[in-house]
Amino acid sequence: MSAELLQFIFSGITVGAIYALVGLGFSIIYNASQVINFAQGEFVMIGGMATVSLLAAGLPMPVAIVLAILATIVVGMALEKLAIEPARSASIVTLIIITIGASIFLRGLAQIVWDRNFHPMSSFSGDKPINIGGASIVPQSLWVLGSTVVIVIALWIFFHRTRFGKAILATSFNSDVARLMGINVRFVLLFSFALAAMLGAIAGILITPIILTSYQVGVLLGLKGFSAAIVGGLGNPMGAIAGGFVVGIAESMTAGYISSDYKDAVAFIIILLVLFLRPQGLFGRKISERV
Amino acid sequence: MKYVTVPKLLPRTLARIDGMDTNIVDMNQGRPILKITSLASHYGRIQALFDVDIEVFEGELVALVGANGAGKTTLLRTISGLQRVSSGSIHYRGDDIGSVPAEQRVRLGISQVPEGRQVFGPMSVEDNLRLGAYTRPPEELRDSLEQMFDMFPALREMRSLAAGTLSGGQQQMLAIARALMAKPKLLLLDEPSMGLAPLLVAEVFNTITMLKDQQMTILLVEQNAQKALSIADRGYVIETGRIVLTDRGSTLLDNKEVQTAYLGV
Amino acid sequence: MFRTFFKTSLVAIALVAMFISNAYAADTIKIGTFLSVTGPASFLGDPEMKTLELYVDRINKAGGVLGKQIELIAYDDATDPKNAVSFVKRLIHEDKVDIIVGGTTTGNTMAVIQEVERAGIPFISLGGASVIIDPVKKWVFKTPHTDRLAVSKVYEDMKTRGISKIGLISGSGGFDKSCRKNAIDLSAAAGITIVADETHGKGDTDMTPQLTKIKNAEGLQAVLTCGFGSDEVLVAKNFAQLGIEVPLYASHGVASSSYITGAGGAAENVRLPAAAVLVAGQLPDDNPQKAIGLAYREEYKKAYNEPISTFGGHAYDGLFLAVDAIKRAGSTDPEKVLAALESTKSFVGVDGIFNMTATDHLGLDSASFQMVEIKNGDWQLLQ
Amino acid sequence: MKRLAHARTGSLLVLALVMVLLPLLLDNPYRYDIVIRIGINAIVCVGLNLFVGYAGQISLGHAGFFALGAYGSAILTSQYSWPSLVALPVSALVVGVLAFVVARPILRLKGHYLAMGTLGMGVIIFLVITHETSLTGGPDGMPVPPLSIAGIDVYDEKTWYWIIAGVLLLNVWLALNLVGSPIGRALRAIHGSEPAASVLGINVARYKAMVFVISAVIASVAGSLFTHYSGFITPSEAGFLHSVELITMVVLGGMASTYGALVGAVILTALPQFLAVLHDYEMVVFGAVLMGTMIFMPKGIVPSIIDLLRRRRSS
Repeated sequence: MSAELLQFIFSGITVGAIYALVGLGFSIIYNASQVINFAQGEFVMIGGMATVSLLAAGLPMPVAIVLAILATIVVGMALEKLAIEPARSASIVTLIIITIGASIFLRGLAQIVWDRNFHPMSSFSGDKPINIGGASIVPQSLWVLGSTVVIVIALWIFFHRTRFGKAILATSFNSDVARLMGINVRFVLLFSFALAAMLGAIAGILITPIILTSYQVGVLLGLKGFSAAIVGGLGNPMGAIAGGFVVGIAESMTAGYISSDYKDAVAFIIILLVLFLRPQGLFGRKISERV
Repeated sequence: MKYVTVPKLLPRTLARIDGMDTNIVDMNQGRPILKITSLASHYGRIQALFDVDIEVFEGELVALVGANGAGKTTLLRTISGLQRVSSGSIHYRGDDIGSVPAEQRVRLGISQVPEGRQVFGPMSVEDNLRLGAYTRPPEELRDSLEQMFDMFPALREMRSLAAGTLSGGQQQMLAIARALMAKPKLLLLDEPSMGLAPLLVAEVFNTITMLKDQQMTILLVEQNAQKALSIADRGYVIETGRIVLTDRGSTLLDNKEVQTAYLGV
Repeated sequence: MFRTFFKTSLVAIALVAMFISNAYAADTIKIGTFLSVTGPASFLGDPEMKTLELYVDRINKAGGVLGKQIELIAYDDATDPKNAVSFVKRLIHEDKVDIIVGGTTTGNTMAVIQEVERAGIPFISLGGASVIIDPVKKWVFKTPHTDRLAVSKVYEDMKTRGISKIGLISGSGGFDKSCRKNAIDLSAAAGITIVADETHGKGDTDMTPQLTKIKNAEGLQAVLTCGFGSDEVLVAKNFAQLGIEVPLYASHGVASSSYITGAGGAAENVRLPAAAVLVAGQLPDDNPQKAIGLAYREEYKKAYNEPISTFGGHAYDGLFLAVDAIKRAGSTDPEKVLAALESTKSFVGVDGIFNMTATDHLGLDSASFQMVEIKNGDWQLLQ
Repeated sequence: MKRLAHARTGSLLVLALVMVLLPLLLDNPYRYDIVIRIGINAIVCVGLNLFVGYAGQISLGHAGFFALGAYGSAILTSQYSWPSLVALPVSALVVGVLAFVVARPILRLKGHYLAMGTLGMGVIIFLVITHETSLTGGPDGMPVPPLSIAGIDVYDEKTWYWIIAGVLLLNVWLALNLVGSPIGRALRAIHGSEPAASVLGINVARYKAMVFVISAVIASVAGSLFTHYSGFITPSEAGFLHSVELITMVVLGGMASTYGALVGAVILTALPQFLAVLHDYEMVVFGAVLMGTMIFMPKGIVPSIIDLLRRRRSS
């Protein structure tokens, strides 16, 4: 394998892991509530911005990270309680608009609470690139990849091996029947937003050392995360992970071999092709419609 | 498409059921486990239930029969809490549970087998059963699971299969077993025979009879009025959201109007 | 009938409500601005807005201009040209401003030019590209050095170091594209060959594929990156990550301290052309820009507790050029102010010394631009 | 049916009356400008509403069609010196054909997948416009010659007002007629349930494609008008945020209500002008207003108010 190709692959999987983490949040919320949360990118932003500001306030990094994650979780739960739950019976499009409103609101809030600058954060373990086969990767990328793997495993165990995890899955399949099992569906919904917010915050914290953060960093990441979730198939968390890598690698290969101008366009063409061939995404459930 | 007979309406004279309950529930001792009083419920602006009165006593099998769209399922959903009560009351073991959320009612001992089975398709048979016992302490799970596998041996063999891959009859058994995992004091069965082949229908009714023999209190909703009334202690006939008739199961079976309207005699 | 009437009158009510706004009449000099305080260019628009607010306040406290107070009427166009046009119409027709200082990006500036020209209001743009003033438009001026100037400054420096083969990486924003175009246009004359030409999108998370291609280009001696904001930080970081050993040149789009802190060590040795204000302390004492640069730096820092960027400096110059012209014109009559602007001579600003004429609506030459290198996490003036 | 037609004429007359009286309130070009922008957005939204509100589909890519129309007119008039009145229908035709070509594959998608498909289409259009610098002027955009009618260039806001008002009125009239026709009934059936509609013998794919093409062509015409009006065009018109803005207008005003789309366009075009004075708090307030309206009026403003009035009257 040429060093060049290897470099493109490194780039693709690093970026892909970022998209995957954001996409995961979309998938989890969709699963529990059939809502596409366009404010998911803002969780990423809040996670990063909060950590940066807490660090600037002199807190040690682990404390700052935990507090930032908690703050994001609170925002996620508030979003569910104040904006999503009151509109539960609204149509898909209405709910989309509500979350778009929420994302504008949160971005507006962030630029008041913090500022409009971009902010760096030091890497967890230095910036010295690691050379593998002539290609290089920064240690923070390994943090991103490693954390993605850990999160995927943890989520898999949570959803398939714990009672509450299974209860969430059950809710996603049929929330009425889940209630008949004694599952508190409202709590599941709240929890899902908290979980998605947490994942978003973690993603935001992990990638800030690589891509910096600012109040508007969530817009593009949200869009990419949505693409990842869709390509993988909505409602399938593992699909979102796969989707993230598909989009990330498509982008880096296009930038490397075809045209950096049309990198994003090619990624979207791939997404469209996937959807034309499999309208429910790569790993999505068949959409059945009631007559 | 299933062919559905739309019954002729019963004569209004029959609809007067005031004071009727008192003389047909004489066989029951003590207070009812479920007592519904002048219940009404709406879907949006459309009223689905009008002034419904129902009682179920401990250990009883009560059948609720009526045509498609008469309000049977709605009634069950108001009891299990999925459907909101607009007015009237639902008393369960003496307490008004009208405002208790559905998931809490399971803890109180009300378990519903939903219409059309609705198992969690992508999850395994065992996971479905485990979810049935969601409200109970985990340490009791193993015993209950064994109990269910004893009662429905087919499920034991298929415990790790995705529930969605089971046949209709097996799914019905799973749905019933899943509801039983909650150790209910009142079991609500919604159309358990719907869409099943005659042989399987018989099996389902055998199961229900068996549960009745074990002193389970059951409220059974059925379109198959013949079968339901024949195993029920008592029956209610519901029509366009109103209870129009109630009596012992066997009596209802003999009732001329019921026969022409629901039994195709 | 009632319902349909109701529906339509709803529309009417909404429209009427919109126009119940009160006209504010006082004898002030009205300076209008529209800046990209939010949106993708907020990085530029934010310090510009802060600078305008700070110095309008100071001028007013010092007694105003021509005995009148300045009223700053400001709008945030959110980096959307459509908003920019709308706000410019509002500034001209509703707020009736005397002069406009604003337009963070080239795109937003270009979008409003037609309106400004029709209305006949002096307009000092803060946009970067040369197309704003070339060809000359009667009412339009600008303060930032053009990207063309920046590129030729970079090419001069490359020549002194014997560099002739370069790789180009640029973003897909307006400034980036314009800078790239100038780099290509000017290359032949400067004896520079562009051996690789790559682009990246706004907000991309990784530029290593593009930089890998540049790195592998035959005979590469240096890389020029065109863009601004956090994208440039990523370019510097990925450049360092890939261990590319040739010099990295950036445009003046990175001339803010957040570039250095953002890139960490990766910005070390990056060279760029920048306004003198960035290295005001290192200028020789006889340089007229030294005092004004140091003062701006101090005052801005005191007011907002953040370091200056050269972008805020564009707004500073825009404001004071306007004030200077109004003073010399002795009125706010547009034609007179225009004439005064066009006769601006040796005006010492943050960006340089302005000498405007009817054919030069920028009035800066490359002498006002300094080549700067990032050394030990700070700007170092190259002599 | 007769009464319906009657109500339609009535509402159109009221709308026309409002349009005629409105200039009394417009005393400077800025105010005209706002109303013209409202009109242009309203034209797009009335068309988009056919697709979103009546057929029950989602599009996060209509800004792409708007921009294609705009750039079509801009390029043909400025670089090829076509008369603007020829460039406009030619652009619309090209956009219509393009929409027709992509309709089949894209409209097979449902719900959020359709949202993604249309979004992707819009983003691709945006990227092409941004990167084909020699044609489009790139990210900084390009200047556009004015609309020229019978050899006279139209710059004046007042003239533009009447042009946009006329086009909008025509557009509303067409939309109301379409909705009242058998096509409208077919669309509503599709909205209710696609399988059920096909059981009824409705060619679902064809109807969806048709309304998609119609809405795309309307967006294209609006784009052409916009580009001539503003005299300058940038790729942000094709951007994702513009698409979101358009669909938000439709949903906020009220889906499946032609006048709702109109109200949505009025509010979301005018609101930022009001909020501009809030500076830092503009985004927060805008986001909150958007959320609040959709939470408390999930069906949109016009249908919710009509519901309220109906309930009042019946009780």
